[in-house]
Amino acid sequence: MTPAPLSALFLREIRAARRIGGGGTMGVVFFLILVTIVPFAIGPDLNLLSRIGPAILWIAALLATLLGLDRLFQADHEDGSLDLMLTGDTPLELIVLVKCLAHWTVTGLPLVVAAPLFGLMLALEPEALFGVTISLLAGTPALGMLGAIGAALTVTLRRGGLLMAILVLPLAIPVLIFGVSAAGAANSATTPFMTPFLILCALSLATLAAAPFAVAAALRHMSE
Amino acid sequence: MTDRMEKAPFPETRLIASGLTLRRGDRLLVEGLDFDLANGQALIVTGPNGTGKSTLLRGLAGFLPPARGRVRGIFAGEEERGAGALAHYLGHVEGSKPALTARENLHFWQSMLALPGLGSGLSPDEALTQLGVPQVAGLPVAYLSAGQKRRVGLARLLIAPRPIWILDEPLTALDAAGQDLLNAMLRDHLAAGGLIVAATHAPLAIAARQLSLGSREVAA
Amino acid sequence: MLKYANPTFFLGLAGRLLPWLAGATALTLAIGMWGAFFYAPADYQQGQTVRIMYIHVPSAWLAMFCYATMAASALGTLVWRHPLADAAQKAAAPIGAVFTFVCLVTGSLWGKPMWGTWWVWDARLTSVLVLFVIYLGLIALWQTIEDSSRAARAAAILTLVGVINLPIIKFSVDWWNTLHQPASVFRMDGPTIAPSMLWPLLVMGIAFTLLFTTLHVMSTRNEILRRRLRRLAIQAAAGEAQARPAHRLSTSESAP
Amino acid sequence: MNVAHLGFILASYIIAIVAIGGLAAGIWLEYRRLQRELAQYGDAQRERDSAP
Repeated sequence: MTPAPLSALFLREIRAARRIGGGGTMGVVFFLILVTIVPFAIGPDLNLLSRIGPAILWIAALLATLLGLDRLFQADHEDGSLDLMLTGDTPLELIVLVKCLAHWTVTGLPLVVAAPLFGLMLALEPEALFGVTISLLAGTPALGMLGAIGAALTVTLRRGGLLMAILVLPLAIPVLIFGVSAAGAANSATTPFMTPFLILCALSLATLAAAPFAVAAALRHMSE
Repeated sequence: MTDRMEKAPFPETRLIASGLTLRRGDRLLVEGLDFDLANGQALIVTGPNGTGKSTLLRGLAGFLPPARGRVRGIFAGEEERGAGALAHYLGHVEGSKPALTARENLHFWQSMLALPGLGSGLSPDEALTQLGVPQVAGLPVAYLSAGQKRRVGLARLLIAPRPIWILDEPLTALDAAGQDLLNAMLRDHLAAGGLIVAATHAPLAIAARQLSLGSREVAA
Repeated sequence: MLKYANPTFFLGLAGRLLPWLAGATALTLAIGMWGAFFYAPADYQQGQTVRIMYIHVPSAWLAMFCYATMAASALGTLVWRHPLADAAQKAAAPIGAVFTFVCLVTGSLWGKPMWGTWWVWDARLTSVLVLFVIYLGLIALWQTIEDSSRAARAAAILTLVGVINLPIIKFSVDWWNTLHQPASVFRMDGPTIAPSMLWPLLVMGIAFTLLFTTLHVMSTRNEILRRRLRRLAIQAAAGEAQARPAHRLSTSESAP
Repeated sequence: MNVAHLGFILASYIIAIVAIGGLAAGIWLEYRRLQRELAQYGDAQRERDSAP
């Protein structure tokens, strides 16, 4: 009995990601180097770093997520699988959702796992570490889906990665704002943790629901 | 020759193009094309390079929305939402992920492209054996030669039975033995009531109606 | 490394050499550990935590030593196009990364009791962190480029560029550190080390070097076998007349 | 010996052993796997590989 198409697709994405480019490690290494270079610019003063720690981690996670996304559809476009999936029985929207889920598991999740570790390098207190990790867990799916829209729009372009970042970053501003404020709630006495965090979750769920349609539409028009 | 299992005949299927007009960029490549293909019939599209053979095939497979006119696929009486859903499309690239092995790719396409009610086709290994490359099953596609990759692409047609085959220059990169296997496959498909639309330069050993782009009538 | 004529000769030699290397490593490690724990006195300031130095400092030396080995192999790859140098270079990177990781973690564990935070942007630790990222970059480069000879040349060039840059990074990080001189940075290695603490450190250094050489020879051997396996697999694919039935080959493209 | 920071010393040695030991084990297991698969190919020109 062949497995359901979507689980077969999920399996294929995970296997292909692991075989070339070492899966999610590239994103984590990029995350590490971003967190490393900030103190070189700002200086090794630990209490300054811990104050802006959540912001550094969020910006690094945002850029690391975008990094891995430009090949999300381009690889399939080049080897012809994208066309064939159009002829499949499963709707393209579901295929896109599963691909983004697989991509998030391979690149997004390792970022969330690595965030507290790198937070230690920025001298964050345990509550701030927890705040950053949970807010990243809630925020990275939204970043992934927004990035997928950019990836679909630039699927036929040779050097689409840069353009994609320019297209997607403005869309990601709300996620960044609520993510950082939720993450930084432990430092600042004023903002509570729950309010920005719940808005962040709402943003993520809304993006998960809406973005696949935009991505599918973009892929259909782009792959002519 | 490897023995070929007898395939269940396809239910009544028709591929109808009515007043089909396709545009690529701002050039009008196919204009006002009409044809009606039924079970067991093949259409071979010929013509010099750049006259829109590939564009026509991509239009039939539903990747390219027609500028005017329609492509309709009728399957067992009722109309499918697009001919593509009934068709296997084989383009210049075979749709295999280079990092995955031939077997993994075929397993994926078997579950992705299987049509309900048509039964399951050959297993990946059987399909590869029928195409004479059983030994590549466990190897990443990146290791394979162009001809072997082509045969893995052709194997995809056997693992998930679909009535309509849309083939863009299927003979490329195939050696003599490969071409015989392909022709045998095509004859079997037509015998089982399948339909074939193929764009090719070299002749295919099947009885088929000819469509040479440039002149728009369809020769019987 | 470069004088071995061809991979097959190296395989035979590695087979004979490894048991001795492994034995020597075990012996020196035992002596070193004994020296570190029982012979060397506690530090008058830090107390017992100084014993972490016996792992931290040798792993830092090895992080550098491994990079030097890779630079030598890089020359072998680019200048003499020696196939063995490709394998040796690719085999060394993960080992170097692990030693650098150990150095960073033990440095952080050593720093925690004294400075109260897990990580301090001390000049030396930061340079090692940069080296760690360079190692990860090299490993990622190998994993991305599938064709092994092209990957080897690309990695060789990056390694040699790294060799030139490491001193520059070291100098600039030191300058950056003095520029922002945080109040309470404790000098890592303290005043001159008493002889009774020094020789265990040296023995541990030798033990680590032997350990690295053993792992490197084994890892190079793996790389040679991996390439041979890939060649055989491709030949099997080409030769249709292979009588042997096809079988599940669990190669991952270029595992470290 | 009552040691204030025994935990840190132990942790660093354990992490070092786990990391380097894991690496060594990984290399050794990889070697066994490669040999097994090469044997499957009946490595015709197998050199006298006297590794244990």
